[in-house]
Amino acid sequence: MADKKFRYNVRDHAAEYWERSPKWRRVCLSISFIAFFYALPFLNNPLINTPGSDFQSVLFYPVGMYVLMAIGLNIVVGKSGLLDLGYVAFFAIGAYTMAILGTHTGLNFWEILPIGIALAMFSGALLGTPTLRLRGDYLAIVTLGFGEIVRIVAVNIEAIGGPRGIAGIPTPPDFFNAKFTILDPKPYYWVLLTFTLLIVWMVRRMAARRPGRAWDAIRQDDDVAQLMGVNTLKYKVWAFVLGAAVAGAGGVLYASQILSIVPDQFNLNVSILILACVVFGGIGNLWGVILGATLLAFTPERIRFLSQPRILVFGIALVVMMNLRPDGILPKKKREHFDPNWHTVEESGEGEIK
Amino acid sequence: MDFALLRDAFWGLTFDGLALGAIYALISLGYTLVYGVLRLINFAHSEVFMIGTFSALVASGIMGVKVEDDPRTGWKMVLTLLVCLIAAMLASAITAVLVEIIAYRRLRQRGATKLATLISAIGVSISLVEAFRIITHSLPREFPRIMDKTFLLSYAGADIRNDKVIVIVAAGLMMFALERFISKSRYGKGIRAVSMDENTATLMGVNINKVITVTFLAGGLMAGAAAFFYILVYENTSFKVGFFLGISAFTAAVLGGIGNLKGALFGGFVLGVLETYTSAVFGTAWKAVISFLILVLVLLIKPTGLFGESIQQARV
Amino acid sequence: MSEKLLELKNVTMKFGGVTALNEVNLHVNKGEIAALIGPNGAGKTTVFNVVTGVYKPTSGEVNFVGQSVVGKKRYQVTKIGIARTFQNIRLFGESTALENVVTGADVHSKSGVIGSIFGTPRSRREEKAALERGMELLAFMGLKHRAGQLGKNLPYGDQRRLEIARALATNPQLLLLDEPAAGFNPAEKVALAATIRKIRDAGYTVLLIEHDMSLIMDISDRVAVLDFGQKIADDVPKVVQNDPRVIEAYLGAPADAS
Amino acid sequence: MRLEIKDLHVHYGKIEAIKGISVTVNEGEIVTLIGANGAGKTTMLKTISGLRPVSSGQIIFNGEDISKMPAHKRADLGLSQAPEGRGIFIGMSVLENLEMGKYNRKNRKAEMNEDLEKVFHLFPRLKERISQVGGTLSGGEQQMLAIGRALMARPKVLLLDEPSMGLAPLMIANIFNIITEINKTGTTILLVEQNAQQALQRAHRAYVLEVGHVVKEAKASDLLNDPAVRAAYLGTGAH
Amino acid sequence: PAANAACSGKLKIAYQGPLTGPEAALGINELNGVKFALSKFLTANKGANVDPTVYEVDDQGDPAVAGPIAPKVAAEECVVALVGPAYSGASKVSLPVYLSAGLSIITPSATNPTLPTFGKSIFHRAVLTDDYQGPAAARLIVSKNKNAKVFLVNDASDYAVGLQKTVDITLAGRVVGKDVTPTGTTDFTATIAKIKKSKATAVFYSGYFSQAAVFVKQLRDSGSKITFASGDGTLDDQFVKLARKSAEGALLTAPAIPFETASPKLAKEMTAMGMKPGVYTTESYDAANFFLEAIKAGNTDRASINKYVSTKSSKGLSKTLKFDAEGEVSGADVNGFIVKNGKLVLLGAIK
Ligand SMILES: Nc1ncnc2c1ncn2[C@@H]1O[C@H](COP(=O)(O)OP(=O)(O)OP(=O)(O)O)[C@@H](O)[C@H]1O
Ligand SMILES: Nc1ncnc2c1ncn2[C@@H]1O[C@H](COP(=O)(O)OP(=O)(O)OP(=O)(O)O)[C@@H](O)[C@H]1O
Ligand SMILES: [Mg+2]
Ligand SMILES: [Mg+2]
Repeated sequence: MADKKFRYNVRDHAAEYWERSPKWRRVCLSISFIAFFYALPFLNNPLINTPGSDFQSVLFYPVGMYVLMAIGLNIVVGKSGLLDLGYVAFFAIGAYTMAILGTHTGLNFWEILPIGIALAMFSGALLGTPTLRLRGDYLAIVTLGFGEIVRIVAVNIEAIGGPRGIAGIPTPPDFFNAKFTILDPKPYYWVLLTFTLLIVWMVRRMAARRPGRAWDAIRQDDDVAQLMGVNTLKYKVWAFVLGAAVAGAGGVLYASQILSIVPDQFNLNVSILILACVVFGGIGNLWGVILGATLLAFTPERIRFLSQPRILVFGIALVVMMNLRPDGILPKKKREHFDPNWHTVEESGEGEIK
Repeated sequence: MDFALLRDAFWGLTFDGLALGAIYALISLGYTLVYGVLRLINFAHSEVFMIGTFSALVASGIMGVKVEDDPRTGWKMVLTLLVCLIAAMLASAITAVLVEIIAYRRLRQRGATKLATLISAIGVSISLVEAFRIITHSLPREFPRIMDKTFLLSYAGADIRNDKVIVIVAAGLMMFALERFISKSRYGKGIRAVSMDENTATLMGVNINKVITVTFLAGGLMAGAAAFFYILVYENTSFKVGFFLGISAFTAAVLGGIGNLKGALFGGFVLGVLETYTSAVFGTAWKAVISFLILVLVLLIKPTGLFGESIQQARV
Repeated sequence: MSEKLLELKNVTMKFGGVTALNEVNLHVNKGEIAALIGPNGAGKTTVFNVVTGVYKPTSGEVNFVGQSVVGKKRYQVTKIGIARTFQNIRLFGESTALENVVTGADVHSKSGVIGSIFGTPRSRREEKAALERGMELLAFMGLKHRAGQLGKNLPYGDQRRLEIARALATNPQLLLLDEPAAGFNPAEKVALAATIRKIRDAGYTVLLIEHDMSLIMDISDRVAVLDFGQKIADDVPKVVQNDPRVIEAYLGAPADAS
Repeated sequence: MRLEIKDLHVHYGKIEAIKGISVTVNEGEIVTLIGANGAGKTTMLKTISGLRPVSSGQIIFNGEDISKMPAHKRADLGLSQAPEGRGIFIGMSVLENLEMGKYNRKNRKAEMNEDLEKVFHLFPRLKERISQVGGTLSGGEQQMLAIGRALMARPKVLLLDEPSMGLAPLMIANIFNIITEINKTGTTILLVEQNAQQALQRAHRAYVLEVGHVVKEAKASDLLNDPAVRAAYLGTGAH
Repeated sequence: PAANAACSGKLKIAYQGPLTGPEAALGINELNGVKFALSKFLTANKGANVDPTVYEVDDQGDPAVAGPIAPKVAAEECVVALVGPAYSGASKVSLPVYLSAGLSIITPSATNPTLPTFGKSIFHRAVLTDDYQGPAAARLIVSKNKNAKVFLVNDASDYAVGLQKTVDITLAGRVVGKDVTPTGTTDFTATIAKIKKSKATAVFYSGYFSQAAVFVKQLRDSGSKITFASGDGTLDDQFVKLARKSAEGALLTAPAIPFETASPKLAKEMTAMGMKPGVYTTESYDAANFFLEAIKAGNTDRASINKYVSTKSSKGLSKTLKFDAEGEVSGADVNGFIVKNGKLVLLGAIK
């Protein structure tokens, strides 16, 4: 009990500190925060190192990639409350776009990126428009099925490599001094980090504005949201499409780093893991989701020394943690605001309306 | 596309599809029961089934059956089959109840969200699969042939095989028994009450924990039966057996209208037959795709599945 | 003077065997406070549901400023100017009071997802306007000090008032209130009556369902009475109050004029 | 069946909603709790029926301390509540909802029809709607159903939370008559009401609650004439 | 990199493949082969320059997982050779990294023909690619059944599709039908109906043993008596165990031979150590031995070990390992097997 209070206090204090800070301090804090993440690959700390795998690579995949996708899925599941069990499909669509166009056309990574995102968004809309009318768990099975279908189609179509997938995907062209090769994951990580920051920025803007409110309303009470004038289907499709865009972007980047992809990589487990990241971290809370994804991606790498029971331990940890913190590590806990200005007007209907 | 095959082998495909569907139906009952009370997909249910198959295996060993033996006959066979069936049902039921206690109960009592519980159940599922993988050295296991497989009769090109007849009939009977139990005992009402409003249900004197335990227990028993029948027909199992069957069974539950017992039974049979037909017409590789598209079609026309009651929402 | 804002013509609403509304003719004039009363299950809430697009009437017409609302989506109905509250409070409990109201105020924003991501001038303008409107309405309903509190944590009375604020935020021409005083004590009812009057005076038209007769008599310009889905009276309060059919079906004893 | 609440404290998280309340309901009495919104009336009833845990204090029912007993067992002892917000099982028919009221009673069959008849007699509307699902009933119909369902359990102590809410005037009068009638047949009643006028007329004794405390305890008829109470809870213009 | 003094006496041989997750069975078979080779070597060569434990690399058979581990393996200076990766997908991701680190690899089971382009000089393969096995399998079927009409089934895996393709090409006009039964298929009713309708006299199943066993059982239980043939993925004692009587008469091909057949004595020894031989155990055993021989010959750094395995040869249990310029094993035969009385019986090299 005592430590629970303590935890919340830390969070609230941090948030309050942030709110009270003048602009210059916020800028400084943000810059040092961001700089830290760009410098992360150079950090050689035994605590966070991964003895069985390459730390710099781990930062790109799985950690960075999971974080990105978890943020994307959080728009769908966390913000608008739609259970999507086939999120990997959009990741696959991005990756296959990169792979097919990269090997068959002269287009480079930067040119393919928007195409991949657009295709992912398009398929999001295509899937979402008819099915988002379904409620709750019916949507879950439909999305689960969609995720599997994308994989099965990739396996069954010889023209895109069938089960052998596609190899020889080109790396992005050099960017100033940064060379993209499979031997050096750092530039990829930086690109990924930049994507992520961009998306965090976008999501935060949306969340605080009209779309965020619409999603909040839809998640809490779809019927009433409609009656308050929210075009719920439109906003649900938007959530789906934006989530798809994020995963699509991730897929394009991922394919260009790993250089060869096979359909089996895009299986149900990935969707479930990303969902676990979202819930584990604290559904609906951006920072929680980021933390959750980091932990869930990082832990199996960190405990590689366990060898055989590695995944077993991971599963048990998942159960234990959910039991201990059902709302996630950093729960979405809406803080109630008290603005002293709000008390200035005398109460009981003194205000006027037009 | 090979519609001619469907035409020529129609009755055979239908019969075999029904046998597969019977197993789906029994598993999907577990999904539907748990969904019916908690409004949650029990992700660990596929592992409840998996454990049932291994228990039947162990039971056959205890009954002194060896893989290289000839099939048994007469009372000895019946006894062995029964022991295996009961072992599978018990083990699955116990697993299901434990899953509830470990993955669900605490979370529910703390008022956790559905998703948190979902992840907790996924954690249990991952752990069980991995634990069994380690125990079985990642290898599949074979189930001895206890009962000789013979063709009872041939009708219009369909070979009616004894084991599959048993599966279809037994699934129907079990389903019937379950339906009777749920509708005649107080539990059926308790389950529905808890699913609609836990607080009011307790006020009516419903012991929520007990009702939920009974639900998991019943789902587990059915999954155990499914496990036994599965292993009787297909004669092998592995740690990953639950995964593929689980998805199909869950799809069946949704197709029939999740939360509805008759729907699960019906959905199971329909999906079994559907998968067999689509495999014949479009090739087995496409069966999942086609079955899924049909599911979506059904849901778009009838958003709550074939038998589903309309989702109950307080009116505005 | 009496321009008809809302008009129901021969509206019938059947649910299986239940006829909730039977050939109901009803109208609301612009600028008035109209009341809808009747025994439990008479079909009052159903009228609201038909008007706001929750149900599609089995037959009949529902016109709002000359255009039919039948077949319109719920959010479209809100856009053209009808807003409502709910008999069983339906707030967004996990959102703050201010967010609840601003969600309503968003109806008339044009900027969507893209606009808010890139912070287009229009989106900023609309955002600011919506927030201001929200605060204004909270103040109007006496809820300004609650702005930052979550809907579910508000006291009961404030929840009811917040629902009204949220509905007003959609800038409706017609405001539908479903038992806004339920669960209020006499003092609160008096205050609510004053508020509703103020709403009307600010130019809104109100259609009100209520079981508290003193409140109805106090503020309504016209009272329609439903019984078993049929309209049995429609007149000024004084007349309705003394209508024997109304007394028999609804009031019980002749209500004493206060 | 005496119900005795001693120095009860109840929390919602960090907020203390009930701050040391003692209330006694003697066998055969109607006791009413009145008080402004948020005073803690509903919380009291929820705590007595077991929906909210007790932070400290005792709830003694028939000599037995039930403050730690799970809610469903309290129901078995004969405590029955018609909850605020009605708690209708929205997907169950009217009949099924009523049957739920008898969930744990032995020889339910025999009693069932008898009790159903009683409820239908009190609320003929419910009989008309016997197979309609609870979720589609009108607000007032749901209220009748909630009360009817609580009666089905043949409670020893009946907890009613604003039973008149959402009911039409005729029905309100009816409800209070019913309360008196049930009480006459031996059921002890703890009644929470905003309609203090009626409640005080029907009750034997009353408690006035203010933000988690009892500020007044008296015979109901005395409170009815207490000017402070009249001003605060009966509305100045009320009769 | 040059030999590192710190590694003296502790040279490591790595194994990479799926050791956890659903694909783990195959990886564990292979790991056991490597472990067994190492322990035999250490008992025979006391005080050898080699770390007694295998450096285990678990990629779960998933390219995504392999991504971050390969650089770490490459950076482990004392790892001088690697047996694996087991799967082609994971290989494509890992090989470029190992190439740049000069780490020599011999894969016991990745059969995708394009792999040499990824691994170039450091790539070696201890199995024949599908290009060899497929035609041999086709010939075996025809030799047993002159007028064979063949139905092809694969399990949609990378390996199976590749193998089936080469079988298909060689059989040309004899193929009367095809079906794909993805991993996890439990009910083969429709496929069997198709086979019956096609009037095929033989079926070639391309995939792994566990599903092959389920398939052949259902085929036999349906009353069909046509020839069943399959490739090296099925060549495992487990197949016979799982399918029992239904496996009788099954024709299997492999560029290798099961461990038990190759050396019953070693197989027993291995089982006694608590390790069960299975598919590809022989290949990984041979691969590990080749590396160990290189070390024994005094090579202690990656470059010289790579040079050794690229140029010299090693007499293995399955075949003599001698790699051509592409890193492919050359001059090996594809063997045919038949299941008789519950045993895998070697038919000899398929001509
Ligand atoms: N969706 C529905 N399905 C079936 N019956 C319905 C439905 N909605 C309303 N009804 C029935 O129609 C009748 C009118 O209901 P309505 O909610 O309009 O009553 P009301 O006048 O608002 O009553 P109250 O004062 O009790 O709220 C009721 O008898 C109710 O049971
Ligand atoms: N779920 C809850 N979480 C937090 N606080 C709550 C909760 N429910 C009630 N409270 C608080 O507890 C106090 C007592 O509430 P309660 O509902 O018991 O009041 P009441 O007397 O029944 O009021 P009303 O007349 O509005 O029904 C109030 O301050 C309320 O805000
Ligand atoms: Mg109503
Ligand atoms: Mg209350």
